[in-house]
Amino acid sequence: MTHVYLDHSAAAPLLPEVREAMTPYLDRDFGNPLSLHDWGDAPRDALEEARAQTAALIGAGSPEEIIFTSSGTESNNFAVKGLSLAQQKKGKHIVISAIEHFSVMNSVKFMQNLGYEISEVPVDKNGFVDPEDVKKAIRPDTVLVSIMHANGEVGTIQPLAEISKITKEKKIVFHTDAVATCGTIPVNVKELGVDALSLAGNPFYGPKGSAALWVRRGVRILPLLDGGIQEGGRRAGTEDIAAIIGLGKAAEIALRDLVDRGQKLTQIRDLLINGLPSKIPRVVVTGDLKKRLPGHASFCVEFIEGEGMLMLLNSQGVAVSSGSSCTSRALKASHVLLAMGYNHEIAQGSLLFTMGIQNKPEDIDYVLNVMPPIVDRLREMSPVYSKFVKAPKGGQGNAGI
Amino acid sequence: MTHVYLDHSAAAPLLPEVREAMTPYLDRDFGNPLSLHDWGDAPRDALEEARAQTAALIGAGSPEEIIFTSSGTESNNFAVKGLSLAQQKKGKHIVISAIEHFSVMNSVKFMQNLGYEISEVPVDKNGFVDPEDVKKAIRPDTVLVSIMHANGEVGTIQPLAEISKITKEKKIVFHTDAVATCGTIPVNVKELGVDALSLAGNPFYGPKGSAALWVRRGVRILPLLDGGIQEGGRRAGTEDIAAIIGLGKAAEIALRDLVDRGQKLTQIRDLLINGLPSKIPRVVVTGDLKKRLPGHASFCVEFIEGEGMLMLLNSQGVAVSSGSSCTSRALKASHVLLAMGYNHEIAQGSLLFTMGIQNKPEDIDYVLNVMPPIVDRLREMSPVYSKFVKAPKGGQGNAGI
Amino acid sequence: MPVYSEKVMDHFMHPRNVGEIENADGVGEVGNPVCGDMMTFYIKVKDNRLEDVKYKTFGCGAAIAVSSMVSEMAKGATIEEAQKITPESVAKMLEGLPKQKFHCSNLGAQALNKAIDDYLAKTGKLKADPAKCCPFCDHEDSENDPVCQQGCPVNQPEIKSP
Amino acid sequence: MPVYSEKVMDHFMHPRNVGEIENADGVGEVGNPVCGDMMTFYIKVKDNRLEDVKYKTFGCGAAIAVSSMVSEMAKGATIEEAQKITPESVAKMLEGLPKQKFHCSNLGAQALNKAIDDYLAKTGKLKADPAKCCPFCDHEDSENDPVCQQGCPVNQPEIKSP
Ligand SMILES: Cc1ncc(COP(=O)(O)O)c(C=O)c1O
Ligand SMILES: Cc1ncc(COP(=O)(O)O)c(C=O)c1O
Repeated sequence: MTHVYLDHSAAAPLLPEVREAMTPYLDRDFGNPLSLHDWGDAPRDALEEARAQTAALIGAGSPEEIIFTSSGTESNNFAVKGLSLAQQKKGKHIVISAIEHFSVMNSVKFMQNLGYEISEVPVDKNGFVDPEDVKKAIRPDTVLVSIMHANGEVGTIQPLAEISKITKEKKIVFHTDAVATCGTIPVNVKELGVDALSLAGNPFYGPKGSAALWVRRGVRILPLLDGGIQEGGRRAGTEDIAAIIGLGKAAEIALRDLVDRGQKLTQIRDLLINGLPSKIPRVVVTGDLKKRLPGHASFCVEFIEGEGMLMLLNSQGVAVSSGSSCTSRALKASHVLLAMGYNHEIAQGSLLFTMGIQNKPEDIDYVLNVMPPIVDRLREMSPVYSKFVKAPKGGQGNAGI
Repeated sequence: MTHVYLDHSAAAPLLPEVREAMTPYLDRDFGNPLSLHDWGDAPRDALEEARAQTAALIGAGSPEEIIFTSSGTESNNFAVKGLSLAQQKKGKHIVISAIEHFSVMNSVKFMQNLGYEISEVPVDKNGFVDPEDVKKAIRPDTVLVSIMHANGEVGTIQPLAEISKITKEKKIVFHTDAVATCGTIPVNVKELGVDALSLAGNPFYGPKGSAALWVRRGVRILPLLDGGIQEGGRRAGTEDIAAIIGLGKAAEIALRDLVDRGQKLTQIRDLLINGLPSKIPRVVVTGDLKKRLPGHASFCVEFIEGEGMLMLLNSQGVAVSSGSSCTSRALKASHVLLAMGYNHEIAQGSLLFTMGIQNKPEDIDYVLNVMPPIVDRLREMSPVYSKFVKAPKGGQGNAGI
Repeated sequence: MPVYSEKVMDHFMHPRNVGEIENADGVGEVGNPVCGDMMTFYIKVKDNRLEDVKYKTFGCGAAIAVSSMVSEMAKGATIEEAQKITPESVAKMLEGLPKQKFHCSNLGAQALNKAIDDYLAKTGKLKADPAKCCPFCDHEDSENDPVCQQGCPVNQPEIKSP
Repeated sequence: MPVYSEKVMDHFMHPRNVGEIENADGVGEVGNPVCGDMMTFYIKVKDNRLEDVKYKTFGCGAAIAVSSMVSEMAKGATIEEAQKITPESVAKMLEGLPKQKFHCSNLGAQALNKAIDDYLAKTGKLKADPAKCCPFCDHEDSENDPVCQQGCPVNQPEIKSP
């Protein structure tokens, strides 16, 4: 059977070079980097090399600004909670966008339980935050603005450099969740003008369990993991050296290959973004067509629900994700699509294809061939579709937006 | 050169079987266990198998009570913060012992900043908590008692089953940091009578980055990592499957070999515990001689400081740790030794040998040979020793306790 | 192990009795897109038996398999027998449903009963409760649950837009 | 890379001028076991020069290397030259010290100066500050430091025993 993996945002395979770089730290060089004896030397050196590699990927001023964590989620929790709590005396107001990842969303809810107030900035139908809205949301007691670099569900890349002009002027700490962008598109913390940035290794073929938070020198943060002196006292716990080494190596390779990868993935992506709506009626591309992640194609297929498509695609050897209700804890439509103005019905039909460096144009041809009968079949079963078909012509416009 | 690694509490090598079990999840089976397509199946199965293996190691009622984390430190932070915050309405008082690991110590300090009050129960000269002291410390607003199972610095194993009689009677949630005991001595959560327990994989030859918190069904806890639905919504973030699989496999093997390993390590340990003080005058064994971890030998060598010994041992190929000031962030003597009644001077001379399953009796012979000249050399340089030598006979007793 | 049992997969891949019945004797519709799943059941009754049962379903794999299974269980049954079909009995026939699918996707029995009620009402009888679908589940929220519910929107404070 | 430079290791493994001087012209003692490091310096002065310098040290590898280096730098120097020895110059001669060792283990210059002051006092001169050792450091605590100081006991609330 044909196998086409198009779910790289859920999990990506390790690069062989990354795997190789990790191997010694799973075997011979098992020591603790804090150890003063010889067994500590190799892991300590490797740790600092990985820190430099990771810093280089995002143009950080100094490797010491990198704090290794265990996931994008941990980095986001650390940033939202740690940056706010460090400024308790200044105020208790946080600004986020309406389409943040759950790890930011639920972290601010945690802060809300501690007495913080949250303002959620809206997005337009393509998923963009308007910097003016951020400006309006900022209050004298605002301590943190957290707006993601790109959304994993719809791929829209935010105008961070414009937003940071405002946060700089108002002297407010600006964090961005760049888990979806780091290693995939060029990310430079100076150009973006942010003060803190979350990244994770797996999106650019590093290991799971590897991630980092970058915090600009001079910005105070409280630890999320209290304890020993690892990571300069900012993140306690014995370091997972192999994962960290893998992150460093993946960062090094990503930096080297960024432009090539981007071009290739953008081409493949556009085959699908252009192909699917031309093959199947009433398919909406979600997110922006230009300012979007390479290798990221997201759709809403009207009248049907995402999981069914996902499962039928799987039966044809194709792996994708759906942002639809059944795949997440809350059986509700994606908060991202709702915030962009889609109604629940449309939002339930979301489908997400994320391509990786091993994908080829033929993979997209295959998908474009198997998709139409799948959609037909599910529409045949859909009460929503029968209503649409029976409705008087012109009675329903594009139900999407 | 001879190489003798006696610092297993700082880092232990992976078991080959564990390494092997992890391999597929670093390669072929890279998928996300939440994925609904075929790529999610193998990792999902492995995740649940590891959960069952980990639950079996500690006699948990159900695998679902296991929550995987990234380090012993994370488990302790999660327990202390999450169990307290879940009971905010009941009260804001926490009881710990004076010799907890920094990850518990600094977590309660975090809670203190949120308005919680902390009571620290003392220990005796062997490091034991008196259950009566726990009873006295409990107040109507106490929400959590957290007392470690065994201390990593002095190896003393606490009478948890006696303490849990009190917490059960008073209906107070009882957490134990069992990072130093799980996989090393038999641990059964029912016999211990605890409600939550932290463990980590590396102490029993599992991978770094692998750890877990067990929380008894019915006990509420707030997440430390907020976000997605992983681990039943209790610990968000993409799972580090390879590490989790390694933890499960290591748990399975530890459960199988527990008794054998314990016997072997106790023998080797006692060679050192008996040998060192008989070879070198004024060496104190810290912790209890009987109720102590197998493979754990800790000392204070009077008149000199630990790091010097560590470095000279290293120059002879021997890897050990020192709990002395210079190896930790705060240049102070170990809070554990001070709490046990040692004065600063003695506490600075602490030395910790932790043996592993690969160590042999000959390793101890080697240490017993190289240690005396090392101690002599440092004492020769020590102003504290010269004062002792010059002091009128009988003027100074055992300066230790 | 796949998320769904073989039986669920079989009914999802080969759903039985899909369709509408023209001039049905009873029609029952439950769910809505907010909730995630919608089902419309159609029945044809003859001599107190469900001579024909058809449905249309908008929803996840479980919802489709549930509809199909319910239609099989109901077809040919008496009204009284069909009324005894419950979410539990459907899940059992399907060799289990994932915990988080049990609540919301298991609307088939409800939709069928609504169709029966519709028929009974038309011929003169009982009134049914309105369909009640848990919009938040994915996790049972009982007192004894050891799990924090923080992640569940139902326990979350509302966030206001500026 | 080892924690310590080769130079530090050399002085630690082969410390120069260890010992005491009977009837020293000046003795200086700094540090205490609470602080972690203690050094006693002994000097013999002739014609305004440190004819001999010896010391005893209780402390970590850095402390021992620092003592040894200070003794080498001071031996044969004039009083004025020796007074110019600073923690910075010692660290530089040692090809660097780990950040967390700089503060507390770098007491050699201080101890030497105290011995010189002792000599000057005996012959009639200046008074020195009492030895000041940061008992908490391991990390510089400056305004510009990006790092949270939570881990540092100096910023921690006190925990009371019950
Ligand atoms: C008793 C105890 N608790 C907690 C920890 C912290 O574990 P980790 O280093 O995995 O964060 C340790 C580490 O040695 C320990 O000995
Ligand atoms: C934008 C964004 N932020 C955060 C995360 C969470 O990262 P992790 O799964 O490593 O915790 C993701 C995961 O896909 C993401 O896309």
